[in-house]
Amino acid sequence: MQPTKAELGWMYRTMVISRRFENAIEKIYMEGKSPVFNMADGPIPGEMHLSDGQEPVAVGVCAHLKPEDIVTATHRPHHQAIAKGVDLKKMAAEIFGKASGLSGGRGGHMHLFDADVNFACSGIIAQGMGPAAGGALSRKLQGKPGVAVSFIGEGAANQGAFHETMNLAALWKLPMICVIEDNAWGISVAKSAATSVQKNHVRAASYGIPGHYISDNDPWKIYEVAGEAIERARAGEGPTLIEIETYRLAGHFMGDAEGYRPEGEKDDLFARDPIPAMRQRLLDEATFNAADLDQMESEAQSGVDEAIQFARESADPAPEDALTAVFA
Amino acid sequence: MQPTKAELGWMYRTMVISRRFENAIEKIYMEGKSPVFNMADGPIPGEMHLSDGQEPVAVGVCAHLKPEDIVTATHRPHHQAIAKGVDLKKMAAEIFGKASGLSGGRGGHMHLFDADVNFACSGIIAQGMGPAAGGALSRKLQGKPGVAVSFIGEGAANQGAFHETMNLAALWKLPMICVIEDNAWGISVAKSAATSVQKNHVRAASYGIPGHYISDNDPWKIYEVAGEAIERARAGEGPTLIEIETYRLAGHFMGDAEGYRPEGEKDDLFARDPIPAMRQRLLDEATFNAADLDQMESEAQSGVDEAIQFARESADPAPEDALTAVFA
Amino acid sequence: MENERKLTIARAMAEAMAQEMRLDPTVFVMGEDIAELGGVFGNTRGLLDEFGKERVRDTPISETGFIGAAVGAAQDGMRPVVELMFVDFFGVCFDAIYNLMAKNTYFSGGNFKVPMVLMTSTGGGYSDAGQHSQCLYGSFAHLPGMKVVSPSNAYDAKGLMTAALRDDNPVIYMFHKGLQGMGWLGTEAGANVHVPEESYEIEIGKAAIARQGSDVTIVSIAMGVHNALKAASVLEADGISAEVVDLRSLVPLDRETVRASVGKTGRLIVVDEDYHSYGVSGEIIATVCETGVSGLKAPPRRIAYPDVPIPFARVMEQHCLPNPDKIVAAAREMCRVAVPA
Amino acid sequence: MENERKLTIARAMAEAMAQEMRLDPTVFVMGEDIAELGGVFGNTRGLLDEFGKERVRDTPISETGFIGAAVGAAQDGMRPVVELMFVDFFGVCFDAIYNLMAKNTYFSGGNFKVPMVLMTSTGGGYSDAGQHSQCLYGSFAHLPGMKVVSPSNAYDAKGLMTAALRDDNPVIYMFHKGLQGMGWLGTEAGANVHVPEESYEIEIGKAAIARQGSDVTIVSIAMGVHNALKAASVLEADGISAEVVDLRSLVPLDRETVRASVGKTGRLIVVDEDYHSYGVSGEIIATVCETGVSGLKAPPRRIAYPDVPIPFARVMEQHCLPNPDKIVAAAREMCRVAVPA
Ligand SMILES: Cc1ncc(C[n+]2csc(CCOP(=O)(O)OP(=O)(O)O)c2C)c(N)n1
Ligand SMILES: Cc1ncc(C[n+]2csc(CCOP(=O)(O)OP(=O)(O)O)c2C)c(N)n1
Ligand SMILES: [Mg+2]
Ligand SMILES: [Mg+2]
Repeated sequence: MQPTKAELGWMYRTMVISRRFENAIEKIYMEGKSPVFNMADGPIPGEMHLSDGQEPVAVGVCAHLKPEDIVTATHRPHHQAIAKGVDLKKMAAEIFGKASGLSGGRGGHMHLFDADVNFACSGIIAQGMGPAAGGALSRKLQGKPGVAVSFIGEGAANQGAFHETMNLAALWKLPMICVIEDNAWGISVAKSAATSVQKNHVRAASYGIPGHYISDNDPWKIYEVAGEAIERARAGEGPTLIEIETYRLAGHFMGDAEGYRPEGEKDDLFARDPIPAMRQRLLDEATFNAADLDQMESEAQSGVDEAIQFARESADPAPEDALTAVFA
Repeated sequence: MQPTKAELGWMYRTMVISRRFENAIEKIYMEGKSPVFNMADGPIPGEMHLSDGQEPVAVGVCAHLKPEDIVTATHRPHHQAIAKGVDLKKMAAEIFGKASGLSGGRGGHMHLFDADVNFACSGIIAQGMGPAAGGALSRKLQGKPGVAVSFIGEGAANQGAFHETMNLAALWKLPMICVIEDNAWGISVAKSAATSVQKNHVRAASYGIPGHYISDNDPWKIYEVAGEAIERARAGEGPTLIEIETYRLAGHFMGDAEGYRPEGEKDDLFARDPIPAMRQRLLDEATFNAADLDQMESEAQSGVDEAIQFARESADPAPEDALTAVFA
Repeated sequence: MENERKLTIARAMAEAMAQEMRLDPTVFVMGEDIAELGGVFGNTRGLLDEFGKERVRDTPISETGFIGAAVGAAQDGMRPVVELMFVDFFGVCFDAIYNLMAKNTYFSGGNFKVPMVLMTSTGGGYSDAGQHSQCLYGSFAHLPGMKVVSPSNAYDAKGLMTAALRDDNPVIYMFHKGLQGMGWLGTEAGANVHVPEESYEIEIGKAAIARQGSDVTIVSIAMGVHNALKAASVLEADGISAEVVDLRSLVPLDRETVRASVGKTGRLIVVDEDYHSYGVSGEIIATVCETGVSGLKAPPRRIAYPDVPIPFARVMEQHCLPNPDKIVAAAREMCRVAVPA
Repeated sequence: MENERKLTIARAMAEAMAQEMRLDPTVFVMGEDIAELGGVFGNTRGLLDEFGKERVRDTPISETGFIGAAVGAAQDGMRPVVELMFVDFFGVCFDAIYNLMAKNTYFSGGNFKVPMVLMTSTGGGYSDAGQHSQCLYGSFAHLPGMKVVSPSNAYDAKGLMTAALRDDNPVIYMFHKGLQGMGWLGTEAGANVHVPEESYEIEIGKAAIARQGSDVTIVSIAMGVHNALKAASVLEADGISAEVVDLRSLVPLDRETVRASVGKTGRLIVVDEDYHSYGVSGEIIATVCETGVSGLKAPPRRIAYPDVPIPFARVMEQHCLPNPDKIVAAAREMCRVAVPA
């Protein structure tokens, strides 16, 4: 299974949108936070987990998904949300805590919810898994199409919810895929200091399901493996576990001094930044020419600029609206 | 690794003690509970989970354990407690809720704790696992000898605590063994309706540790496999996962009508009752003669009778002692 | 009573589920031992036969997994009913409950609904010891985003279940084992009452006056209501007229009914089988006192489970549990005092 | 002050741990990011360098596993300190906490001791939204078998930590992020106070009078104490003399100190950053009222976090949080009333 030219274009453009979006957020996040860095300050307060470098996972998987399909994401959800088609303006506004945000500023960056494209998050490690399985079960019970994808980090694969949900999904042959983004770190703890096996795809054996490992953050390979797994799920053959080697180019969250990274690791990762790498390959294989790609990039940038502007210009919620929407 | 004659004698005697103990408990449990069966009534109120048929697991494993070694058990702990050397009188008294019981009647049958032989329980599925790992870690940190064994049911292997603890134990190479008693049922739910793989020992692959499955509830085989795993753990080579096919001859708890069992299953299990089977093999292989075994059985019975008498004759706790021992 | 149709709470619950399942294909039931066995506490009996394995599903012992799954299914248009067999097990799955189920409506600004019922057994009194006898009312009611109900009788049990199943919000439905009508747990006869065959709702968030009185208000829920009613009968002989308020719902809490009753009687006793401190009893007392203390004829009292784990031994457990005698003693003391304490 | 040695709470906690680790080889520390990183909130900084990887261990993201392991290690003669990074994560591991850690002493009739400290961060105010900003004081304090403390300043932080480490019982040590002294979280300057170098204990279960007063008692804990102190300064200008009680410990709860203070002032305001209902605020009000209401000059009041999940947006979160203004307004209203309401 290979991506079509159109799909490659979408993948590249979406990666660029995600990156440009994060670049913008990163800059704005620092407004009001210098000379003293205090998370509470500035137009975007609170924690900020960037996903720079992890875009291939999001696009390689979501290239196969329709709006009806379900995604549950984590504390690091931007790239996935964008690839799943979450409204970028409302998402930006939510991250700014504005009334026009996805949930009127109640959720913030770790709680992006968009019912239109079936996208949900949890900031608690691995806790998006159960809801993904439940979404998949719902489709099975209702006889409606749709698969559910749960994205988690490699650190999350040591959380009980991972095990319970994989067993449930396998037992009930649910149309669900668990995608592990192996960025080698859970905050400051290296994968090898947290996980008793080198690669999590071997854990598929515990559930009698297929498990795959993809190295090098490779969009083509991710597209292929995810596509097969999703096809399998749509065909009623049950869940798949996929672990993908990816790169966390930023700190765990903004403000992270990253003292725990070995000397040179960051340089090495930047040298393997997946966006220039994909651009290069698209050029090398003559899928697109430079002008095409430049245009995609500038379109991406305009979309991001618009979204950011929308967010900036939107009004704050009314303070007392905090008390609404607790119940439906 | 084969059991010595002395060990076989201990194993057989201990199995018989366990069985006779449960027979006694079973009978007394029904006192005051007919014509109307109400758990709250009689000299032994509350839930009662018998372990008849599962004795080979307890003795095959505990034959290798010393008092200093740690065992954590479940809601079905009698056979394990007896094999680990928990004081039978105090244990009986605890089950009766007497002041002379292991914890003065505070714990009851699902919470047997004996610090002298490092035995503890939890009635919550799979929740003895963390404490077993912690006991093992404590020995490692203190440089003191001792392994920790966590007994769980096959149903418990689908609980998050199982996964988290196995990963932790493997990661830290702890001297711990997880023994799964596969009695085919979790209350009324068959293993196949709960577990996405046929045998849980394959789950060892998720932690990069050895996994073993033992069929037929065979005391010799259990002795051998457990012995090797415990030796490995003592040698600092880390944890092992062992699943053992065993038979739940009784209902899940007393009062269980067992309507969910397939026709004939119980007869079949009774025909494979491990106690007569072991007796037969000991005779066949001339390890012991009938007189030896008869004597063991009668000794076992006297021990049980004494313990039960002790429990019966012990005083109730003072009601207001309920308010003590919350804090050390 | 003519055409009386006394049901146990277990049967009333099952009947409400069955009726809704007939009407609404999105309702389904999941949990441990709820299919073939019909629930350890009988409240799903008959559902498997009528609705089949897809809609009545036994689960692995994976509460985090299947309660999390219920949240996802609810967000996707289903109305799951999940059972947490004993409320005491909430510790293995509370994130799915309080951080997902209870908060996703808010996190999504109302764009996702989470219409689900989590039913769970509470209560002791039959020597099931410290991990199988708790009520934990306060633990659930303290955290925002979920409704919390607990019936004291079969009529309310059916109506509350129907209302919960139709509610667009997550509802914690706590049923007390001692009221469930399962002989093997003993049962409070007063819980088995007439239940109409047709479907009806009891509004979640409305307390009931279980007995009218004028000298002292006894506020409670579930089993505590029966203890209060028994105490009220005894007190009647003393010439003390006790009003019994059955909260039925902890969230929303019907503070008005409680305040109105105490406004009338001037005396308050809270009976709570959950732990004494930082729970229901403190909340009810605060609810009354924060709107005025001058009308109180005596300091409010509470008869709650002491702050100790629940012991196995019968004599110890019974010592700790609220009971009619304790209520009677407290009411007598309070009513003897003529002027405010 | 001569020889003043102002520390942040984070450093005071780390110092107490280091001092005990030097004295007692059974003390060790486990948790996520507590070794190399020194704890996300800085409270284990320096420990890895001094005590090495065996005694200062990073864990997988497996709270059930490693908190359960701490229980087993504590039962085996160790004194583990474990960190649950945010208290909001308790839902993934509460069984290990409330059913094992808190109950095994009781279940064993005192034959097993479980001397361990579970430290965990609480509080919001910096827009970390609904799964990273809660206090959950009531959720822990409600359940028996664990002590629960929370310091408002570095002096208490060190003394409470030392006491917790020496206690033979499990202690939940809650530190408020806004008091921690981590610049990136902002910090309440009043929390950084002089801390003696030598080891000392603050008795767990004793409240402190943070400020003496005669007209109204403001009871709080952790961040709430600072809000109360700020309110007290404002009220002073109005001629209202506020006494501020810093509970320091929720379990055991120093009911005597609270009652004595309200006995003196006749007015009670409880300030609680935890959710309003079924929590700390209700308990404190009940504690006062159940021993007598006739001395009260006004109905007791509470300023607590409303019963809604914690919103992300700054304006919404700040609207919900207790603050000095809300306290001042309540105190003014209460003190204006001359006769009991
Ligand atoms: C249950 C739980 N424990 C701890 C945390 C704190 N935490 C947030 S992100 C994180 C690391 C996650 O690592 P990983 O799963 O690899 O995802 P990544 O951050 O690398 O994307 C941790 C420990 C949490 N949110 N939930
Ligand atoms: C977390 C949790 N969920 C559910 C239960 C109720 N329960 C008690 S025993 C049991 C079945 C356990 O099955 P298994 O682990 O196979 O052990 P067995 O009873 O067969 O010995 C269940 C579901 C529990 N005690 N704890
Ligand atoms: Mg990671
Ligand atoms: Mg079993």
